[in-house]
Order: sequence, then C-alpha cells, then structure tokens
Amino acid sequence: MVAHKTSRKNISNLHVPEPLNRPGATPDFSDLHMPDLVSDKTHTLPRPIPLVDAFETEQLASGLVRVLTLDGRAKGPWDPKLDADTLRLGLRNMMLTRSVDKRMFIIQRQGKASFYMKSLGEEAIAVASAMALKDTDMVFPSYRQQGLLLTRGYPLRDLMCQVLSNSGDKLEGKAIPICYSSREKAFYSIGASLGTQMSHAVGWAMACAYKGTDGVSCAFTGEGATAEGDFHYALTFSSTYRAPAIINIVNNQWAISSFQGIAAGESKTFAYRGLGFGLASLRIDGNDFLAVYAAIKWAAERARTGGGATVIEHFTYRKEGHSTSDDPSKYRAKDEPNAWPLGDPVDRLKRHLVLMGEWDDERHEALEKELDTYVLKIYKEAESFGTLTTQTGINPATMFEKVYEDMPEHLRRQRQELGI
Amino acid sequence: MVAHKTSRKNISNLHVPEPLNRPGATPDFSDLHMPDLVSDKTHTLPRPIPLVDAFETEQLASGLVRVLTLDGRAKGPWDPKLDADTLRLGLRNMMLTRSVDKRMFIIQRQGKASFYMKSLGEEAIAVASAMALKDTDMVFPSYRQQGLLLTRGYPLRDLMCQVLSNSGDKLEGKAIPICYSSREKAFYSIGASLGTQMSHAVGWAMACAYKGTDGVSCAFTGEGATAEGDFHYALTFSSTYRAPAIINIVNNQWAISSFQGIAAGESKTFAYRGLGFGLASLRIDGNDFLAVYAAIKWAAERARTGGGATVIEHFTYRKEGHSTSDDPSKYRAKDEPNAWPLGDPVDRLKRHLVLMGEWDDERHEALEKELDTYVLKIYKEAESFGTLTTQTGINPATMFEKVYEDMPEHLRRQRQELGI
Amino acid sequence: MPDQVSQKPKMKQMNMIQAINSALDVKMSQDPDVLVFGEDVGYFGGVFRCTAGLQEKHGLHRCFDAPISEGGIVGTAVGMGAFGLRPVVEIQFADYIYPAFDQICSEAARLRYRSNGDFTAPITIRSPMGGGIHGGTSHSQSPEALFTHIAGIKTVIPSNPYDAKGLLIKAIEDNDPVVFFEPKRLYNGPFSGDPHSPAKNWGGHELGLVPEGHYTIDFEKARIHRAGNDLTILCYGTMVWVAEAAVEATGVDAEIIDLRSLSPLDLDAIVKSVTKTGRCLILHEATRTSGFGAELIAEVQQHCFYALEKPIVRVTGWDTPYPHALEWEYFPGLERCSVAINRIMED
Amino acid sequence: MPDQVSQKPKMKQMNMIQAINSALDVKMSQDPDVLVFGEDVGYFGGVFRCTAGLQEKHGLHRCFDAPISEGGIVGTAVGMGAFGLRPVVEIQFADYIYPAFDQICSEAARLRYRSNGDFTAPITIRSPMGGGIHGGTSHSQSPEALFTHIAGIKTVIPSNPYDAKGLLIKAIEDNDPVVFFEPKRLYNGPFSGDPHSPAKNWGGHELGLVPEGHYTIDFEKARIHRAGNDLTILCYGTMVWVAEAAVEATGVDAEIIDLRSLSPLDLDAIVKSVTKTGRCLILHEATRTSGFGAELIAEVQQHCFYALEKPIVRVTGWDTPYPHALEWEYFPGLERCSVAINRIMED
Ligand SMILES: Cc1ncc(C[n+]2csc(CCOP(=O)(O)OP(=O)(O)O)c2C)c(N)n1
Ligand SMILES: Cc1ncc(C[n+]2csc(CCOP(=O)(O)OP(=O)(O)O)c2C)c(N)n1
Ligand SMILES: [Mg+2]
Ligand SMILES: [Mg+2]
Repeated sequence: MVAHKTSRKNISNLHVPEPLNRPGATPDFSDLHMPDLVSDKTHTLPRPIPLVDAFETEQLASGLVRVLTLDGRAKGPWDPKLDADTLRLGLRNMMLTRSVDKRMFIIQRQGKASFYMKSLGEEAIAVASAMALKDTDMVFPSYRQQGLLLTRGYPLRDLMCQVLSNSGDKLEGKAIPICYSSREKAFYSIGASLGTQMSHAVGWAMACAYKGTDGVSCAFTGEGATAEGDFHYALTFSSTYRAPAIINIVNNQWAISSFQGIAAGESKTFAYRGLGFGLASLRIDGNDFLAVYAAIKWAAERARTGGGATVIEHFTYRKEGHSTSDDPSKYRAKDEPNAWPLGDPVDRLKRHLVLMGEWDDERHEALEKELDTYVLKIYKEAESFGTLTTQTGINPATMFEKVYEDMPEHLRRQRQELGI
Repeated sequence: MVAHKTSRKNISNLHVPEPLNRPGATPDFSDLHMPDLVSDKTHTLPRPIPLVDAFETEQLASGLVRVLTLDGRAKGPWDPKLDADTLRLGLRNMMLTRSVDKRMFIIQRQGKASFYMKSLGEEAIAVASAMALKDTDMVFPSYRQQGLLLTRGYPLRDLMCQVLSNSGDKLEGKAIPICYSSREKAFYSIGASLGTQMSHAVGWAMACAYKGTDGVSCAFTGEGATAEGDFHYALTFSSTYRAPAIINIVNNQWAISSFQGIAAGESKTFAYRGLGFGLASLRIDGNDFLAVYAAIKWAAERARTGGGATVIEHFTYRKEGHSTSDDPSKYRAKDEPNAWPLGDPVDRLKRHLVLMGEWDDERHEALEKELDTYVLKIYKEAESFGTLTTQTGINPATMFEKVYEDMPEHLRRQRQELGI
Repeated sequence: MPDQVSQKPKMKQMNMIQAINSALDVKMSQDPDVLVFGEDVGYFGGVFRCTAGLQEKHGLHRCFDAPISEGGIVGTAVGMGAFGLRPVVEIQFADYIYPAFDQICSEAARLRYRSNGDFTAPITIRSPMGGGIHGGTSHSQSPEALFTHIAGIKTVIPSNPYDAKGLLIKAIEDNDPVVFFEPKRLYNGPFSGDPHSPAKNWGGHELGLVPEGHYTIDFEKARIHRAGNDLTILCYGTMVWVAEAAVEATGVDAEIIDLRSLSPLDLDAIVKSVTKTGRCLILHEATRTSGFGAELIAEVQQHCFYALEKPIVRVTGWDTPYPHALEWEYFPGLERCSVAINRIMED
Repeated sequence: MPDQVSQKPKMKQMNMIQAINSALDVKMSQDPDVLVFGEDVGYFGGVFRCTAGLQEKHGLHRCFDAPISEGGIVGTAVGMGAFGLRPVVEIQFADYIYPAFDQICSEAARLRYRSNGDFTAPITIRSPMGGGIHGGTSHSQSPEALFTHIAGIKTVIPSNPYDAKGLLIKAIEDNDPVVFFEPKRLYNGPFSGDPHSPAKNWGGHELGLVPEGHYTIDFEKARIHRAGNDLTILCYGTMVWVAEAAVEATGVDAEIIDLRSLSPLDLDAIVKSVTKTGRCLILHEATRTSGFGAELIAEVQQHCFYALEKPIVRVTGWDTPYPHALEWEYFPGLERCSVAINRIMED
C-alpha cells in the first residue's frame, strides 16, 4: 500500500517494508495511495442497496467512501442526511470522548492510574458507530473505542473508576484500565489479547440468527491485529454461516511502532480482504463522521435483512502514542499527526455544522469548556473512591471470586491461606 | 460457491451451507459455478508475464486456467508445450503414484499397516508440480502429495517401509504412515496437524531470500485446512516480506465429510483469497497435468525473480475416502467421483498423448501392468523388514532419541526405567 | 451425596460413544439453547460417531459442520456462550486443541473474571484423547495437565459410559467452560493395557448400563473404582482399567480412585484413602514431566506426609512424543503398572 | 564444570535489558544466520528495548518488525530454522504466547522427532514474563510450566544480567527450540518482593557485571544463589530475589537454588541440597495447580523421601487470573515467603 522510501542497509533479497516517514523527516503523505481528496469528481462513490451482491462492492473496498469534503460539505449518495441535533450530539460525544481521554492521560501521568489509552483522532469511528447501531446491538470493541461506551450513556464515573481500579470499579479491580465491560450497554468485555473478540462477535451474531432475533454484532480490530488468526476465523465463520456481523478494521496507520504496511504487506486495502471471503467490503474515511455513520447503517441493514457480514476499513490516524507507555517520537516523524491528509474528525464535523449555520466557534469553545469542567467534576467524584496507588479499598477476598461461578474448594483453601 | 439444494429442517435464521449431492441422490454438478467446459471460446484465459501486478490476476483467480480440453487437445497461452518424453514421464509418475496407492490401501486392509491415504484423482497436482520445480525447491506437502516424492525419485522401498513402520523405516517408526520426510529430496517433514506447514514454507522462502539464493518453497494445503490460522499467517507473511513461495490450495471438494462450502462459505473461489493480500492468484484445473505444470512454472518464475508469492487453487476431486479410516458413502452421493465434470488426470493426459500419436491403449495397459508388478516386487522387499502388526524390529531405545539433539538426563533415566 | 439420578430410570446398555450421544440428545431435546458443532459432526455424525443422528433429529442449525479451525470453533462458541447459548463443540482429536489454546486460556477461562461476572462462557469442549489406537504423535496425546494449570477452566475425563453421560450433561449445564476429554481407547470397551489380550466391549458391563434420560454426576466427587486397604491408586480415563487389571494381576488390596474430574479435584477422597493405605501410585498416559501426576503428588505429600510409608510413584507416558511403532513401549500398560505396584508394596 | 567464559573477558555493568541486547548483538555479529524479528523489535527496538540498535547496526533484513501474529512469527521461524538459520523471535508478552502454542508444541517441539532428525528447529523464543508491573491479567502471566510438559522444548528463565546473556547465547547456539522467558520485573534491578521498599537497579550489583563478548552458560547447571544448610529453596526468575530477601528477613540458613533452566533440569543439585537440608520450599509466581512447583515436588519426594523432615511447601501465585488492583495480594511476596520459611523451620 505504502511505498518504501527511506532505504536502510539491507543486503539481502528479503523485502522488509518501511513507513513513509521516520523521525527527523518532514512528514509527507503524497505517496499514500488514496483517491484525490480535493476534486469533487472522485469524491463520490456509488451507494448500492445493502443487499447487493458482495462482489459488487469491489470498488468500495478499494476506493474510499466519503461524505464530508475537507472543507465541510456533505456530498454524494452516502450522505445519511442527519438533522442538526443529531450532528451536534455526535460532535458532543466525540468531544466528550476527547475530554475524557485528556483527563485520564493526565491522571495517569500523575501516577493515579497504571495505564491509559487515548483514541485521539479516531473518535468518529466509535461515536458514529454507536449512534448508527441500535443500543441493543452488541459491540465487541478493541481498547480504542471508549467512544462507544460514552455515546451509549455509560456512567462516566464508572468508566473512570475502572481506570482507577478503585472501590467504585464495577470490575473490582480485576481488569487493567480500559478493559471495560458492560452487558447493560451491550458493550462486550475487553480482553487485552488482540483479535480474540472478533470470533466472539461472529459467534454472538450466529446466536442472534439462531434465535431468530434481528440483532447484529459489531466488532472492532486495529489494522495491526488483522494478522492474528482470530481475524481469519471471523471472516471464515461469518462467510460460512452468513453471520449478521459488522467487522470493523480501524486502520489508524500504526500498531504501536509498526506502520500499517507490516500487516498490510502488498494488500490494496484492508477492506479488500473481505472480498476474498465473499463479504461485502467498504473502505471509508474514518475521520468523516458522516461516512462512518452511513457505512455502519448500511452494514447493519445488510446484516439484519439476512445479507450477512460486512467488512469495513476505517481509514484514520492515531494522533497520540499507542498508550501511556509509548513514545511515538521514537519511531515516526514528529509532525505526522498534523500532516495527516484526512484532517481531524472533530474539526471536520464542526466545520460542517458551521457551514450549515448550526454551530459556531463560540458555542464550540463553550462546549469544550463545559465538557472539561464536567469531566473534571466527575473525575473528582471517581477519585474519592480511591486510586490504584493510594488505597483501592478493594477487599482481597474478591480476588478469588468470579474465577468460577461457585468457588471451588481449592480456591477456598487458598483464600484461607492468604488469611482472609 | 456451491448453491444449497437439499434443504433439511432448519427453523432458525442461521445459514448452514450444504453440498450438492448427499447419499441417495443422483450426483449433479450443474450448479457448480465453472466456465463452460466444452466451448473453445471460454477455454482460454490470458497468461500475463509472471511479474505482472498481482491485481491483474483477478480474472485468473475467479476463472479457471486450463490447457487440456476434455477431449485431449492442448490449447491456449498457458500450454507449456512439453515434449512427448516429458509428457510420458508425467503420465508414468501419475500412474506409479496410483499404483502405489492401490497397493498400500490393500496392505492396510490386510492389517499390515495402521493407516493410509490415497491421492486418487489428484495425482496431476503433485506430479506436475515436482516436474515444474527445481529438485532443490523445498516442497511443504500435506499428506496427499506422495506424488512429489515419487516423482523426485525417492526410493519406493523407503516410502513403503515408512508406511509399514518397520525396521527399514528411515524414521524408525516415530511417525504415522504417510508422514514422510526427506531433506535429500527437498520434501519437508509432514506433520499431521493441518495447516502448520504453510507458515514454515513462508519462513523457508524468507530464508531463501535472506541468503540471496533463488530458491523457492512450494506449500500445499487442502481447501478445508485453509480455515486454520496458519493459512492466514502464510498469506500475511508472504505478502509483507514478498516471500518467494508458492501457496497451493488443493480444492478436492471434500474435507473428510465436509464439503468445500464449509471452508469457502460465500467466497467466489479459494484463489480469490490471495488477492486480498495483494498476491498473484490463479485458479486452475487440477486434473489438467499441463495446467498444473504451467501454473507452477509461472509462479516459480515470479518468485525467483522477486515478484513474491502466488496463491494457486487446484480445482480437483477426491475420488476415494479421506483415508483408510473413512467411508465416503456415508456422506456423499455414491457416483459423485465419476460424475465429476473435470474428468480424471491420468485419463486426460493419456488421451492427449494418444491424440498426439505418442501413446496408445496397449502401451498404457502394459505400463500399468509393469508398474503394478514393480510396486508389488518392491512391496515384498519392504515387507521383509517387518510390518507394524508382525514385528517391527525397531529398538525400543530409539523411542528416547531425537527428542532433543542430545539426550537429557531425565530421558536417560526414563530409558533405564524401561529397562533398556 | 449420591449421584443425581432421577428415580427408577429406564436403563440401556451403551458403549461410551452411545452414552455421549445420548447425553447430547437429552440436552438438545430439553434445552433449545444447546447446540453442537465441530469438524464433521453434522451430517456425518463425527469421525468417532459421537454426534450421529443429531442433525437429522434436531435440525441442521442445531448440529452442524464447522470449518477446520479449532480456534474459530472455540472462539465462536465463546461468543455464543456469552449471548446465552450452551454450545457443545468437538475438537476432533485432543492433539488438535492447541490452535484453540489461546481462545480457551485467554478468553473462555478469563471472561467471567475480567468482566466480574458480566459475561460468561458456559461452553463445553469435547475431545477424544489418549493412545492405544496406533495414532502416533498426533492422534494419541493426553494434554489434560495443561488445562488444569489454567484458572477458570474445568477439566473432566470419564472412564466409562455411565460416567461419560452423567458428567457430560453436567458439563453442558455448568456455567463455566469445561474441557471434556474422552479416552478414545475406551469408546468401545474397557482396556486392560495389554494389547495382546482380547478386546472387551461395554456389552454386559455394569458401567455400560446407562439411564436413558437425564441425570448428572457432580464434578466434585471422585469414584472409588475398587475399595482397598494397602495402596491407593490415583488415575482417570483409560488408566482406571489398566489399574484394575494390574491390581488383579498382582493381587494387592489396592484402592483405585477414578478422579473423573481433575479440576475441580476431590482432594478429600484422595487424602482419606492415602491416609488409610500409606502408599500411593499415580497413573497417567500423558508425558510425565509436569503431568497431572505431579500436581497429585504435590497435594498428597502435603496432606498425607506423615502417613506415607513410601515415596509416591508415578507410572506415565515417557517424556517423548507418542511414537507410532513403539506405541506399547510408550503406553504405561499392564506390565509397567504391575511392576510398580509390586515395587511400592515391598517393605 | 565452570561457566564457559573466555579468558580475561572485558566486563561491563549492564542491566538485564542490556545483557539481552548484548547477547543478541554478539551472536548477530558472529553468525550471519542469526536474525531477530517480532512485534516492534525492528526500528523501535522492542517495547522493553531489548533489541534497541540492532536494526541500525546489523541491517533491516536482520532485525525487523513482524505482523501481530504470534503463530505466524513462530511458524515462519520454524521454517527458517529448518532451512538452517537461527532465528530469535520475540513474543511481546508471555501472555501472548498462546496463539503460537500450536506452532511451539506441535511443530517446533516435534519436528526433529517426527522426521527422525531430518529437519530441526533451532529457534529461540524470547518473551518477557511475570508480574509486579501492574500489568494485570494479560501482562503478568508465568506460563513456563506448560512448556515443561512438552517434550522437545527447552525452557529457560534467567534471574540476572550475567545469566541472561550467557543463557541466551547458549539458547541461540542450541540446536533445539528454546523458550526463553525474561522476568520483566528484573529488567532494571533485583526485586525483593516488597513493592514498598525502594527500587534497586543492577548498577554495582555483582551479577550485573557482564562480559562484553561471547560466553555461554550451560542449561544443565543450576546456580547456588546462596549456600545454606537448614532449608533448600528452589526458585527461578524474580522469586530468586524474593527468596534472598525472605532468607535475610527470617535469618534462616537456607540454600537458595536458582534453577535457571526448568527443562533440562539440574536434578542432581536439587537432590544434593535437599538431602543435606531435609526441608524444601518451592517458590513460583505462576498459578499453583500444575505449576512447575508440582513437578519439583514430585521429583524431590521421589529422590529425597527418606531425607525429608517436613512436607515440601510451595508458595505461589493463586489459582486465579492475575488481578490488577490486588497485584500484591496475588504476588508471592516477601511476607508470604517469610511466613512459609518460618513455618517450615518449626519443629
Ligand atoms: C495477542 C497479542 N499480541 C500482542 C499484543 C501487544 N499489543 C498491544 S496493542 C498492539 C498493537 C495493536 O495495533 P493495532 O491492531 O493496529 O491497534 P491500535 O493500537 O492501532 O488501535 C500490540 C502489539 C497484544 N495485546 N495481544
Ligand atoms: C489441526 C487439525 N485439525 C483437524 C485435523 C483432522 N483432519 C485430518 S484431515 C482433515 C480434513 C482435511 O481436509 P482438506 O484440508 O480439504 O484436505 P484433504 O484431506 O481434502 O486433502 C481433518 C479435519 C487435523 N489433522 N489437524
Ligand atoms: Mg493500528
Ligand atoms: Mg479437501
């Protein structure tokens, strides 16, 4: 996908792909194979009916489905034509996600949490997905779709307590920060092993079909993790059983320090992989709130009406480090995030609303402040339940619970051995 | 790929694919999506140069590359134009393979070996591959390419002793029958776990490139085993590192009792999967010796000249049971093997040679007899080394050897415990 | 507590395959959320025929073939289990469970814990295990110990038709993931560990007399296969029958305990027996090092240290892959077990 | 036999990361068939920095990033190894080794045996293991016992920079597949098991003084970390340092044996020590049931039965997933070890 430019010493015939921009370079994305972003002509790709033959999506899998132009207009057949209130809600959810990320990053740096992962630059994907799905459609996120939880109205304090691993944590400190779980919000338990949730989502979708419900499952993986076997299992099983699933690949260009070309190799796009399994496949501009919304709606309708699974590649960019443990300046050009040709999802939706006359800079700033204040307020509440590094207040006896439904004898003995 | 015809009770929305013909039915392959086999017009697909852009092979991946018409003519740009001697050698190798299979099946039924697997109907794939490759190109077979070994001149007695697990077995009875290994013949050790050899082949190919050799690796998997993660790893790694590998999918329609649709799902073809990874991909008539030969030659040249891996689907049919433990009449229509529209590889090459005036029925029958006699003679030699059920003559102490390079203390102690 | 058998059950002579089939049939009939899938289990009914007839009886969508993808089979089962179904999947041979290892250990076993009970994986993973059928390296393995090291998984191994059915129904009803290994050498009959003695079948065997309907056997209870006073033999699966033969051959008054479930483990029964006998022999087919025998020794020596008169002995498969030709030299058969019994009974 | 150090080596103070990096550098410089790959190991040099600088020094084709596919990483490494290369691959966390489990157990471990020596897999699989860094369920596991159950694999765990380098070079040169676990809590310094005491680093530590060049340490030899007469403590990795702290805290004259290699195992050293002391304590971080402690107990009770004065005790992680918030309640730290030592020393 991305041509290899900077060549390092490699005296063998073994080809090892390299990213466009390494530290020290001036970021340049002109070699990124993408449709012309400016011209209106190439902007628009057709929108077939959701029950289209999967192979008719070839153009959509190799191209880039977009709605928003970079200057803020909504264009083409994929425009979901949302009303201003819905758009403002989307903007708010994205900004809330961003504000929460900012706060959690800070408190991790203050030593109050062991770990955190931001979704900066990718907020449209989670937020628009949650808004396009039914609230009962089970989502199977990776660790970078906190926007799903926030959009579905999961209590912010609960989310923060999970990150703090304190006595307010619904998971009783069992899981590391960001490995949320909320059956109530149809948000599947995140495990830190990459890719494993993909086949669960397909199994869940098969169960929906088996029970004759119109439920849909919606799974997310990073582009890096598509190299795991689980991704293959998800495509295989959903192809075989026509599972009503949406298989999202969030291609944010990076997998920790590895650029997307390590997973993509010579592939045209990640979406194209779906075609090999006879699945409808779309590559969309992941920084375009409207495109994400439209694509998820399309795929959900396809799934609900018996058309089986859709593979969606969200083309986006991870603006921050991989996690609080990461320092991206070690492996990529410093200004890459800002050089990303597809802009920022919040800015772009904002621009669109402004262009519509439904939003302005003042309201935007005010909302930003309001959210930051709100987030800080809730954070203070959350912190009152303890932090990992101060006192979690979690009863050690809980460690032995929920390993099994009932505690077996040997765990009972071990609990006694610990003296509790 | 194959439409679901016979419908069984399925009250849920869960789609479960079913094969065309079940026991009791009259086999009918008219729903098999294939190019018109008779008309000369659709017979011929273009043959691009081996270094073609991978995506230009789309038509070759979804169509069917053929050389031999069913009436025995060689046609089109893929015709490798082999001389009569080479063709006769190919025929002989296929017939030898068939004769060996026949004999080994019988002796298993006589209780002299624990297990055997025939390749009846698929002989062209292994034999033509071995003839198109260099003898030093490492092959990574599944258990159904004994034709590779025989074509490369592996001593038949050694092969038979392996099946008999007797004192003549070079593997000292360690492996089950058919899990041959011959580094000398560039034939990789077969393990019975499906799919695992695929990533080994890619690793080997990467090593060839790393060392700057022009070696190529050539791997084989059944269509059923493409559902394993290992198949995905092989495609991913060969796409990323442009490994000089040939990834063969032998689609013989069956995986024990499961028809190919269980692995294929809604896929257009198995070859099409390769396109998702940007790999050149071909679907070929696997019962057409010349097509197999031509495709492997093409892929080997592509690999050797830096073009990376090719995925080849060999469209064929497993005429016998899966193994000596299997009874196909339990799950497929009795006459399916004979109803297979692409005929038999031996018959078809024979017809071609006859049409060329280079072969006739008499010579064919004579050769058949000669081979059967030869095979029986060698078998008698092999049997003189013992059979599994009589006396293997293998020293029990060897059981503890080759677990590690040097025998560790604990194995030495265990050997003593066994009293040897 | 006695096994939970409904009153006056109608009994039928079954081999282990039939008993397993019956367990699946009973549960599929009772509970529409039970479904069965795996490689070749659908139309064909499984390479060992354990699912024969289930597709025809219960429908294509309730018993079906899966792609050859053990990871995908377990992964989709976990998703179905989280939804609320009770999938029972088959891994064709225990040797092929490794591609599913991550899904079993990182997902099925962890889901309840990491979500603090929000999501669970009430799935059953059936798989034929063990040697004695000339299956060699890759059709003979006994990987049970690996699963006992993984918190969150239960590991169960029946040794006879009666237990197989009761334990399998229990496994399906259990709300935790259960790995259910079936000693394939016992499918058709008990096995003395001597390949040269005539094959027995389950016909007429007391433990082959199985209730036709629903009953369960608790995992927490080991079964005293033979009561005795002088030696405790801990075993499970195929080795229960080898133990029986060896006890007969040696004439020692041994107590044979069929563990049935390795995790959870009935430690009480073990401790009670060894405290009484003072000697303990452990048998398993699996590779010795870090096999489940090691765990048993660890617990026995801890709880019965002062009662033990002799070191605990284990007779096991060797620390090599399972060889094909030398199967009977590898298998811890009648002879090796008898020698061990005689030796441990020396003063 | 003394460790094989070349004469008058130039020594350098290193932490464990640097020692590992140095081992890789030495081998890559010596042998063009050694190559290094794994997730993030190339340009970036690994998330723990163990491969930092190797790509720049040795070239893009000799140290490179791999797709996130542990199965593919080990699978391609097996193929390279069969070819004749000596790949050293990194699994980013031991918790993520399970997707590669099949390739390790069914392929790397079996290739030599099933081909009777025709093909081999001289590969090294490095992976950071263990807890103590707030990694929770999926960044803290110690799965070493699983590999010791698999014939054909060697399992090695260093506890200090000096050993790490010597053992890693040995692993790379070894013609069998080696799983090389690196206790990540020790990367920067020894760890007493008390999270509240100030962190130490390897600076100035004797075992942080490492030869710059080539040397190897045999797997067959355990290291007597501390000689003593009254109690034998068997341990490896992080727990060596917890043992040291607990011995100091309790004042017991214990012999601490750092096993270094679990398979092969230096049984002689163990038996010699326990025969002398008559008491044995085993420490590991891993989940208890079927952990490597069980195997050690099995061997010790067999070989030292009549010398043992007390039951062998194991202090381990609990049979639960590794919890995040309750990390220090899970970790078998200074306090639990000290209590166990005191108890085992009671008459
Ligand atoms: C099985 C497994 N292997 C490795 C890791 C370590 N790891 C965590 S995140 C990550 C990168 C993932 O990249 P990508 O899939 O692109 O997702 P992104 O972080 O970009 O959202 C890696 C290698 C893991 N968590 N699980
Ligand atoms: C990992 C693994 N799972 C299951 C099996 C059991 N098994 C052996 S062959 C086979 C069918 C393979 O079918 P296919 O890949 O189409 O190859 P074919 O036999 O048709 O040549 C199965 C399921 C196995 N050997 N390995
Ligand atoms: Mg990414
Ligand atoms: Mg097949």
